[in-house]
Amino acid sequence: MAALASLEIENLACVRGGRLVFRGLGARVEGGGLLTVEGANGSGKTSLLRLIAGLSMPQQGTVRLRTNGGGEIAEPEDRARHIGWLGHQDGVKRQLTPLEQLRFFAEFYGGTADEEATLSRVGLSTARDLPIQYLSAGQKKRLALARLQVSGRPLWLLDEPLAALDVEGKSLVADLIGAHCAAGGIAVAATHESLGIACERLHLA
Amino acid sequence: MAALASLEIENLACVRGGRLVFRGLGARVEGGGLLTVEGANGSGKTSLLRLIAGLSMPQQGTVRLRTNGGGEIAEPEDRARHIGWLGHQDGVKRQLTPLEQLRFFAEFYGGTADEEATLSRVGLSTARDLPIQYLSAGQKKRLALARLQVSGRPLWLLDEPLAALDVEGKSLVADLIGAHCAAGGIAVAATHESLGIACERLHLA
Amino acid sequence: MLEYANPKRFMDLSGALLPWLGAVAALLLAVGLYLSFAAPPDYQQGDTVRIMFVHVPAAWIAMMAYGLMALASLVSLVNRHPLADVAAKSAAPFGALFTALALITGSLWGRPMWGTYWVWDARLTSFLILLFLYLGYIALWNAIEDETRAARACAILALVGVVNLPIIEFSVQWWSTLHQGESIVRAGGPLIAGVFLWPLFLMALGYTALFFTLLLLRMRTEILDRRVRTLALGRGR
Amino acid sequence: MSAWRALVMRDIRLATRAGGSAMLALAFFAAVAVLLPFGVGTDLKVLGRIAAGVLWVAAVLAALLALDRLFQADFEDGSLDLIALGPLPLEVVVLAKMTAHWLTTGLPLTILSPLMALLFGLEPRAYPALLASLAVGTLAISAIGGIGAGLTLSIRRGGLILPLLVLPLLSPAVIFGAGAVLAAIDGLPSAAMGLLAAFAFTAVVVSPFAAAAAVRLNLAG
Amino acid sequence: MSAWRALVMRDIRLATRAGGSAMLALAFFAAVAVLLPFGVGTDLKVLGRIAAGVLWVAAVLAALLALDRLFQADFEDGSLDLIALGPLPLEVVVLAKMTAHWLTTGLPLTILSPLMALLFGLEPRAYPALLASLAVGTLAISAIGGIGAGLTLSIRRGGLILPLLVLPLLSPAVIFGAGAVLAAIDGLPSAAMGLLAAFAFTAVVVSPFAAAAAVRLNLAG
Ligand code: HEM
Ligand SMILES: Nc1ncnc2c1ncn2[C@@H]1O[C@H](COP(=O)(O)OP(=O)(O)OP(=O)(O)O)[C@@H](O)[C@H]1O
Ligand SMILES: Nc1ncnc2c1ncn2[C@@H]1O[C@H](COP(=O)(O)OP(=O)(O)OP(=O)(O)O)[C@@H](O)[C@H]1O
Ligand SMILES: [Mg+2]
Ligand SMILES: [Mg+2]
Repeated sequence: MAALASLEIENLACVRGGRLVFRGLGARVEGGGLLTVEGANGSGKTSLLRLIAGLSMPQQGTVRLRTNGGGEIAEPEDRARHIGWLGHQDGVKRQLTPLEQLRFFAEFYGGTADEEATLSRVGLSTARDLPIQYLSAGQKKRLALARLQVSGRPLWLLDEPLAALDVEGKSLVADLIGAHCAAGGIAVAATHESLGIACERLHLA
Repeated sequence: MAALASLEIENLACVRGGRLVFRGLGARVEGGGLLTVEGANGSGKTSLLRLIAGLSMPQQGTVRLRTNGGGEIAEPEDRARHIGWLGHQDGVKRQLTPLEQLRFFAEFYGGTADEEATLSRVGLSTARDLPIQYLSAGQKKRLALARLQVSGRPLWLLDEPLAALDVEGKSLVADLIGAHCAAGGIAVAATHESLGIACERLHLA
Repeated sequence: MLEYANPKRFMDLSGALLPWLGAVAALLLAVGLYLSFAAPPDYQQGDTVRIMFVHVPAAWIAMMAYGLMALASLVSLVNRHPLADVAAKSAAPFGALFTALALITGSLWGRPMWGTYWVWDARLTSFLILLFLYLGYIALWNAIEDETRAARACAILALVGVVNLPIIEFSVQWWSTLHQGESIVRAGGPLIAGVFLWPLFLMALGYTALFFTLLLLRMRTEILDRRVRTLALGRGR
Repeated sequence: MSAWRALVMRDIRLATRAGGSAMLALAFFAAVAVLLPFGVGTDLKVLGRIAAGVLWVAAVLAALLALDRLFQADFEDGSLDLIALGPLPLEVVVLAKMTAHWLTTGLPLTILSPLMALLFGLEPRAYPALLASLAVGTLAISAIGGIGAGLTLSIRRGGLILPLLVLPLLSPAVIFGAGAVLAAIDGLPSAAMGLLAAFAFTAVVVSPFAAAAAVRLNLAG
Repeated sequence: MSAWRALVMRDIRLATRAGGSAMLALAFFAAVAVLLPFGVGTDLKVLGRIAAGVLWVAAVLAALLALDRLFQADFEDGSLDLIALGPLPLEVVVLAKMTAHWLTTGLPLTILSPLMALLFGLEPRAYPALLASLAVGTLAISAIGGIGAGLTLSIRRGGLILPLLVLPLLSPAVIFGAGAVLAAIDGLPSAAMGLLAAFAFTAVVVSPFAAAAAVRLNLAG
């Protein structure tokens, strides 16, 4: 994992469907830091994460990554290569088993993780060869968590990472984020619940 | 709303995909009561709700409703007519505006609710004529809540009612359930978070 | 050019221009139609030749409208200018209309000339395809709720579809067809007598003025619609 | 009754809204019919002969495409659970959806067909047979297609498996329907129209039960 | 390179799994080709004449049906976000998906076509032209269809609008493709095959860019 020095957001404005969602947003997260994004329903948390990922373009403002070497990454295409994405939708294919999906993502993202170990870490070892449609909501979310780990990307963007998870699953998420940050990664999480770890907070009005 | 005397579950067993999920499950909720179903991911909460609704059939055991008049409802088709359903998926149509969707459900379920008042109760009054795809995850959930109210059904089955809602939305859910039970209704909620109201608990292992 | 592309400027300018343009269209069409009927019957075709004055300009406008739509789409993709979106979106229904008009008049003409309403010849067929391109374009606009997204998706479609224009234009040269070859706008001067040329010319100008009148009207309503919608969205939250 | 009306109206609204299936089924029908002469050659004598078959097959395909998501869209977003818990028996729900489907595809296809027939140079005296056979035949398509849509409900890529299930069941409709038109071209009497009507009647009566059973099965899964 | 391979393999696997599009496109192709003679009548002389056109149109439709969800399934379940954030530029991603589509539909359709031609009694000497024109033409279908699939990504009921967008763009392929076969039946020389190849080449070169632009804009929405 190429460690990052910081994520910088400056004067960001977001328009969706012709409507201003937020503007003048700024934030800065150092390597090893966790930023949680809070705010009411419809305040723009998901939109902000998509802007950071470069999946959509801001009306105004910049998002910038700095590498430890001092390099600066401003182009969305380059930024995309540093991002581990845990979206609102689980991105899970019905036709493939958990192990197959994970293998595909590891190969596609060029990671070197041990897929089976990752699956058992998220509590899916017994389900690894089941058809996906046999999984419950929380089990699918766990698969998405496994995929995130396998990606080997330094900047994690998490949209409601706790949704659908049981108590043990929630503490698993906290552990995973903790380990990721301890290794020098950065995480930004939009959530309505506390993650239970130290973090900076950004509140969208 | 035809008030119910009780919901009785006896010796219920559930098999999914050839695998036993739970068995020997029993519970009884009196009119005005709230039962929360807890348990780890994959323990069968969603499956239990579908069994109660009559959407799927148990391997063994019975689900029974008793009306205040002393009548007994055991047939799944009859039971279905008493159920207000808030599923995991939001059941929201992209092509229709919130108001149109709600109107359809009110007419379809034969309710007599005031749709606009219901929408403003769940905080969607300003969004009532927006295309649905402009709504955030939480806003869609709020629409589903509005639909539940409009249904006018006495037995509410709620699958993770708090997911995707902000703090204010969560207390709204608690209020709605409270009001429903106070009016003599019954609610069964599968959730990983506390609803913050008094309830009986059923724990699936 | 771009300074007129400011929607406000556009509204002012088009508002001032519209009555004049409308008047010119009406005048040209009136004179053109009068001359069309005043022209002598053709020695071969008799009175049916008069369909030409309705048919040929309609076909021209139909193709020009697609060209215009594609051009506006290009501008919209490159410069992201909302006015270009509005222009492209507004041109489509009238393009479709004139295409339909050319098809209908053409097949009415075909009955006396070729003995059938329809033949599957290259020009007719490629022109029918033009109608489908228009319909697809309109359907795509309607199918995507989000305005900007719809605009850009449609721009891509319009540009890809541009390949059909040369096929229509040159179909008469590439394949032997029943349909008339180039007889008016061609190297070496027109093959048509002056009595027919004049009304045709006036009708073509009249159609053009009519098209632009309709286009401007439609663009204005579209812009006003958008303003209303943006206001409504601004309240909804 | 008002629940039935609400459901039919909702489905019609969904089908005619942006991206809805009604207009598109028409456009698809026309596009397929237009595409064929490219490949077949443009001899109007040949085309007039095959017009009935081509229009029938194009109509079947257009209606099938619109069927694809008859239940599936509602299934995937959870609406079908809500509808199943509503006041109507599932058989009636299914019938309402088939009705809306026919009103938004079968009926407009039938109305458009004479125009298409004109392009193909169909014998004028065969027009009544074409209209009648399509009006009746599309009823059978909506009904039998509904069974297929119910069966393929839980298959994500149901779009392809559906025609496969349904086309063999529909082949009698195509045979009788196009047969009625062919007989009319030659001015011959034919039992085809009567057979088609009987086929459609049976389909409409039986399908709601079969389709409802299929849907119920998928909901329980 | 291994990312490209992973993506193509995944799409092939999805297409060949239960309910996948590969087998079904074949079956659909066969079903349409079989259905048509029911409507057209069974005169082998007529059928042999229209065989090229019918097979071409059936192939186009079969490939189009499988295209419908080329990107849409991935879009709806969120996979497309993950793929867009992967190591490949979106143009290459799109090309990989078109490749997988062709390998699972265009290629098998081409291989199956002689069998269908046999049923129609196609002139034996036209077989090479049929095979060659389908092999090349399906490339154009996968490419241009990819643009349509990208454009209709965010439309839930995209199944019908897609053919409407794509069929007009594909009509040259049908004209040239079936034209090549018709010329071969008559033993005439023809430029159609060359034109088809040029058309397909242009389509394959241009489409990834147009399709990627379309996908990108839908992701941003
Ligand atoms: C549905 C049937 C028809 C269609 C779709 C059609 C289409 C067109 C189109 C697209 C053009 C414009 C060509 C250009 O500007 O290059 C055109 C021009 C013309 N058409 Fe037709 N046409 C039809 C029937 C007829 C018939 C029956 C006649 C008379 C025999 C006719 C005579 C002409 C003439 C004289 C021109 C002007 C040619 C020139 O100088 O370019 N058309 N038509
Ligand atoms: N369609 C299905 N077919 C077969 N088995 C299934 C199906 N859906 C779920 N299961 C299995 O049934 C069990 C219970 O699933 P269920 O969805 O009821 O769990 P849950 O308690 O709601 O979990 P969660 O907290 O994750 O939502 C799981 O072990 C799951 O693997
Ligand atoms: N596709 C879209 N097109 C236009 N507007 C949208 C779109 N998606 C969301 N919006 C609007 O943008 C605003 C922000 O939405 P977003 O999804 O970012 O909210 P959020 O903070 O994630 O909310 P939630 O807590 O409910 O998930 C909302 O008001 C919503 O109406
Ligand atoms: Mg969100
Ligand atoms: Mg669950």
